[in-house]
Amino acid sequence: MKKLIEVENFYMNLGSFSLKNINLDIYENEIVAILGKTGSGKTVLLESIAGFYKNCCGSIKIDSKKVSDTPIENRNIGFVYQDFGLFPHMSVFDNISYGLKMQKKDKMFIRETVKKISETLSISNILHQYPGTLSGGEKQRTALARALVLKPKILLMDEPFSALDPITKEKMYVQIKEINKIFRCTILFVTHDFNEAQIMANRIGIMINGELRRIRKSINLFEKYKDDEINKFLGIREELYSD
Amino acid sequence: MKKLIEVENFYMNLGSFSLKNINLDIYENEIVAILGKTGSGKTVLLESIAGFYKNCCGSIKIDSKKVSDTPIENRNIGFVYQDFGLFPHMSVFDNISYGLKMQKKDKMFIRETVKKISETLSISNILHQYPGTLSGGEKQRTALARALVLKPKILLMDEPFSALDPITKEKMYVQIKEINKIFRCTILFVTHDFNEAQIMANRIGIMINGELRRIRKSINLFEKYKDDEINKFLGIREELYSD
Amino acid sequence: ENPNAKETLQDASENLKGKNLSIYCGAGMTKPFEEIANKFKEKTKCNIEVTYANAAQIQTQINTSKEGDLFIAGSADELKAVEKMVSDRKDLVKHIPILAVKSGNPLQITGINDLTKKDVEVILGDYEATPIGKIAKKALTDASIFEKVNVVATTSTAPELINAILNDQSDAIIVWKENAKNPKIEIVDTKDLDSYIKTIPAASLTCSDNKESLDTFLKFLDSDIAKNIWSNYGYELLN
Amino acid sequence: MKNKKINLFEVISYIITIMVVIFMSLIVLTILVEGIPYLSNSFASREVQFSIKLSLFTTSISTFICMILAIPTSYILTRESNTLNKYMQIIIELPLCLPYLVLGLSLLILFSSNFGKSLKEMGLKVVYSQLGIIIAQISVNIPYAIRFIRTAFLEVDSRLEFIASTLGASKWIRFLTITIPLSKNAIIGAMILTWSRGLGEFGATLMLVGVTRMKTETLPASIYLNVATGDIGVSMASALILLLISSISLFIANYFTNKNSNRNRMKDVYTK
Amino acid sequence: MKNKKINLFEVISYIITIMVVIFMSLIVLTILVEGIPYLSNSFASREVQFSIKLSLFTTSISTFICMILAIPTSYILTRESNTLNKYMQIIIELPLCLPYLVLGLSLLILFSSNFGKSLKEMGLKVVYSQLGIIIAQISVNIPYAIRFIRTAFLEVDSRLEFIASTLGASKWIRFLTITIPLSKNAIIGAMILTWSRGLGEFGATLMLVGVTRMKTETLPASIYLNVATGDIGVSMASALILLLISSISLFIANYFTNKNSNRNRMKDVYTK
Ligand SMILES: Nc1ncnc2c1ncn2[C@@H]1O[C@H](COP(=O)(O)OP(=O)(O)OP(=O)(O)O)[C@@H](O)[C@H]1O
Ligand SMILES: Nc1ncnc2c1ncn2[C@@H]1O[C@H](COP(=O)(O)OP(=O)(O)OP(=O)(O)O)[C@@H](O)[C@H]1O
Ligand code: MOO
Ligand SMILES: [Mg+2]
Ligand SMILES: [Mg+2]
Repeated sequence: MKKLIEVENFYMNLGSFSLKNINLDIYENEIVAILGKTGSGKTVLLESIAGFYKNCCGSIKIDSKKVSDTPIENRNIGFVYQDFGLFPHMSVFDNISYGLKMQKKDKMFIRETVKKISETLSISNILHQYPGTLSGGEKQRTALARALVLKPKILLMDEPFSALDPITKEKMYVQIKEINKIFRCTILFVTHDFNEAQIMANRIGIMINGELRRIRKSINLFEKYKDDEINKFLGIREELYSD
Repeated sequence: MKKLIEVENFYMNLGSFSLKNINLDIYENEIVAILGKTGSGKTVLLESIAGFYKNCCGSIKIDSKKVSDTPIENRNIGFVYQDFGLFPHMSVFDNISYGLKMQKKDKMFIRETVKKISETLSISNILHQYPGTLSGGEKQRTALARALVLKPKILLMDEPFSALDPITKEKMYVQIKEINKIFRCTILFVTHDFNEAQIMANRIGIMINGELRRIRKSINLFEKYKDDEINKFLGIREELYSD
Repeated sequence: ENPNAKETLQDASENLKGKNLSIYCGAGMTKPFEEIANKFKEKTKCNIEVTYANAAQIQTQINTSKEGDLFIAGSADELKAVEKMVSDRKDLVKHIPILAVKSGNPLQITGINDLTKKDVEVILGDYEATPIGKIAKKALTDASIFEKVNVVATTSTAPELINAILNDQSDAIIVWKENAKNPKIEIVDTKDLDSYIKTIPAASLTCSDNKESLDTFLKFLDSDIAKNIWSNYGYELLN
Repeated sequence: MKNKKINLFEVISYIITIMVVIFMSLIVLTILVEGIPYLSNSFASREVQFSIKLSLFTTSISTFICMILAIPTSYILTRESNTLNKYMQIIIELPLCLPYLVLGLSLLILFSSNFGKSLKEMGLKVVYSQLGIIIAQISVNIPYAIRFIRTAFLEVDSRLEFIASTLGASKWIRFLTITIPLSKNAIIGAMILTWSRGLGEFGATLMLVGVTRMKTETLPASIYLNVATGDIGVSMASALILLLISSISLFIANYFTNKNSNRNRMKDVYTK
Repeated sequence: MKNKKINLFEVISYIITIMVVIFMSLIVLTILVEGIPYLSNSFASREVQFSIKLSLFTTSISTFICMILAIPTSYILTRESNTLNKYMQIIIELPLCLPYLVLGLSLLILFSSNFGKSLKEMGLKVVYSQLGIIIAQISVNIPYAIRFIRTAFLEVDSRLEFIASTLGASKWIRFLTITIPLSKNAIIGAMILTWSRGLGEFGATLMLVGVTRMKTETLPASIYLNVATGDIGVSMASALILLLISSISLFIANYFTNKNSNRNRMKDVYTK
């Protein structure tokens, strides 16, 4: 399989926090989840991969090309932000169709596409509203729709289902998996829900204190680690595995 | 027991959405959780109880007094917003100490109190940072700290643990329960996590489409309802209870 | 010499201490008048205050505020607007309009009739709003050449006319003599404008409530001290 | 106790507001009282009609050019805050403190220099021409406009711009679709200031262009001439016309400036 | 293709910025060239020293008063958007379009009226006095200041104010701790405008106060007199002094205005 994202010896310093020596390869069409304590650097990692920061060392390549060499608008990365980052001056419809308009798609096509995705994400009734009036879950799905509608090659999602109720969440799992399959979209996402990570991802990485300590196949997530901090984080108790 | 919050025949209209005929009594020192699909009106309900809206009918009383008759600053309600609502121009320390400063507490006391609460919520290392630099979970805990530090009589929390990892979450559960016990603080909170609701709350309400359909003791949450929408929402399958 | 004036001053030096006198003066005459006022103040200890502005503003100020004792105007014509407020008038010095060109007189302009020459661009004061513009218009009209002169612009104050020459925007202007004290400007030696010479009047105002200081000052204006100051600044004394 | 404090603050604020409004009304009223008797005559005068047209014409153009200059300049000045930019900012804003007389004088000297002469040969006559009026208005207004718009651009969340880029927007498009709409109120504010000051500008124009009747006579210039000839009433009538034009534009501008209350939940909120 | 577009936009913006900077530099340079030979003489002159002091004095006071008036007024005007407020806004901003001459004239009429006379009897002499300078500066600047601050207040998230209240802040305190700090840049901007225009104001002052040497002679007034007597060099030296004062204040203001990059993560971000 082809390596789509390659992070090598990556370091990033942000005030008192730093990402340390990140190494991560993600293959085409894979889904990878990142787990980790709050403040451990998950968001910063995702943003770094999207090429958000400039003062960093090490290399991040997408499709064997350095991210920073491609202008942002040509990177073809969908990003769902933890705090949504919706455009406050645009209706939900305009938020979702923003990327399509950039691609100069024709109006009919845009309307159809937005309609389809918003039905999929059950937000067709709020298309005319402005982000300021939305509920948390509605904002989150709008942010999802805005990223998904472009069928990006790479989808980076930062806790994309955190504001959803269990039923809606489950629907989303199915949808995202489908998108992953149909559009051959590679997904890297952050979550706090171990169950979610296992359901969705092929592999799961664990971040602790700015280090990406371990990446494992999902099914092996709860097998005991040599790293006690990880065991503790995952709630794997010493005694259970004590021999 | 004394009724602390009394919501009677409450209606609220917000564009295309409306809260319909809400009736809810919350007793002193109780913890009540609200569950509900995304967009069902949980946030609007919480905001209404805090007296956020003016065009509504029905009555909301706190301590037998109409909310709208008390100036906001004297209501003694702590509110943890779903999107945190931190003051962007103040450091975490200043955000947390804001309410204490309003009460004209002396500096030493403020410093001590903030120190204690931030240790409890494991955010003492970020006190000098500004909200814009925080991670999602750090923001959430800052918002929590800002509300808790005032030891309000009533604490309204909108998905207060959604951005936290399981370990931190569990710590929070313990802390909040303690606060509830020690300061005799009445708590109403929204969550999407059934487990969380059951662990934390004495009673659980379920919102569907702007109606507060049912309030039950936590332990009875998963007993079958007459209302099929609720059964569906909670994932209680027909067959299981089919006789 | 006017011995009377001197005596009055010496008598007054005690009397006017703590007395007030407020005077409006056209901004164009700031320099000589400032000196005159200072001399007066020095001698009499009178609390004299001179407000400078252009004539139009002074007129408006007098008519509106109805305050002040004396108005020194650029020409008698400027008193028309404040007619009702003037109780008395006294002529001070000549105010002489001249024809000015760039130094060296590159276009060989020798009189106002040369202004009709091709390529001569002229800038004048506004024909209604400025006294110097009125004079210019009248002079050119009397010579029946007003229509033939290429007037490229009109300005609303005298100093702007000077700026026009200094900045090469105009080949000739008609302006007050005292304005043209600048090495880059040459006064055309012609008698064409002699019949339009005005006098600078000092107009006592009806609203004056400092009669004593005013009278003393008016006498002082007749003194040689005052006259010398005027002529030092290029104004010609009345015969 | 606390309740009293609230009231005190509100009451004081209201009193101040009313004082300001009364003061401004008095100014406007004075003009009304003095100007109304002469108004119909003024409207009928060919000279006044000319100056209305010239004022509207020059001000529209100068406002347009100001915006064209101010918006990209503010963009450049806010995108990066290096030392060069800081110095550029200060240079741009320095002329703010200049009396318009001096500004006009500098312009006159500038456009009378060889540079100005070559412009003139190219057919761009600035001094004593209508073009000069436009240039004077631009010079007077550009520092304001830039300060106003720059302040607004500073407040725009650069993350939203980054996000727009990840969605495929080039810098230019993202500027048009994110930065500008989010600064809408300030841009309208800057336009209103530029427009109003352009209408009223006069100090710099007088120095650079003079007043030639029916050629470079804007409304303020006409007012000046009328004051100079002692026709206060007529000049107040012209001022009244300016006020009329201005109030129409303020109505239009305020229509676009108000808070978009349908964009958030706050419209229904107690702020008491 | 797209890459080219980016470059084009940036390049055009840069060109415009540089054009504006050059234009403004030329104005400043003109003053420098013309004024420097006379500068040392000017500084030595008692009259100039007096006018520097008077300018600084009157401008400081008028800026202060402007802020005291503009901030609460903007607060009242933005808190509710009822019809009354809309009309009050328009009345306040109407005088924006007035030539300063007219503004000065209205003030002169106003303060020469019975109202003005009774003020004078109370010891508040406005016409021909230093107090008049302050009043003129305030009248000129207050509409700007209000427009500027009002725009900023409109952008403040009212939810944050509500939240501050739930934490126990009275309206007044929440205004001081939330609304004002969040509008900081705009308030500084308004101060700078008011201060700069106050320093340069002259049109309205001349009408209301005239120029009396060593009594009501501000720097711009001194410039006016020197221009009127043909001493361009001396007046440019005074203008240079104004520029000096202004550049110092701009340095100070810009120091406080820049983006607080330590308050968000964007400082390290690619915006290329
Ligand atoms: N500019 C900055 N200055 C100082 N610290 C910063 C800055 N930016 C980020 N940080 C710190 O970096 C750490 C990592 O942040 P990040 O957002 O990646 O956490 P996270 O793993 O996404 O956490 P969460 O699950 O809570 O969202 C945080 O502790 C944050 O405070
Ligand atoms: N001003 C408004 N105009 C129109 N609809 C509104 C407005 N304000 C809120 N709504 C709608 O009200 C509904 C309820 O919102 P609310 O925030 O209470 O949902 P919620 O139950 O908290 O959902 P979540 O779990 O996603 O946060 C949403 O569908 C929202 O779109
Ligand atoms: O300012 Mo004057 O009175 O025209 O010389
Ligand atoms: Mg995060
Ligand atoms: Mg909600």
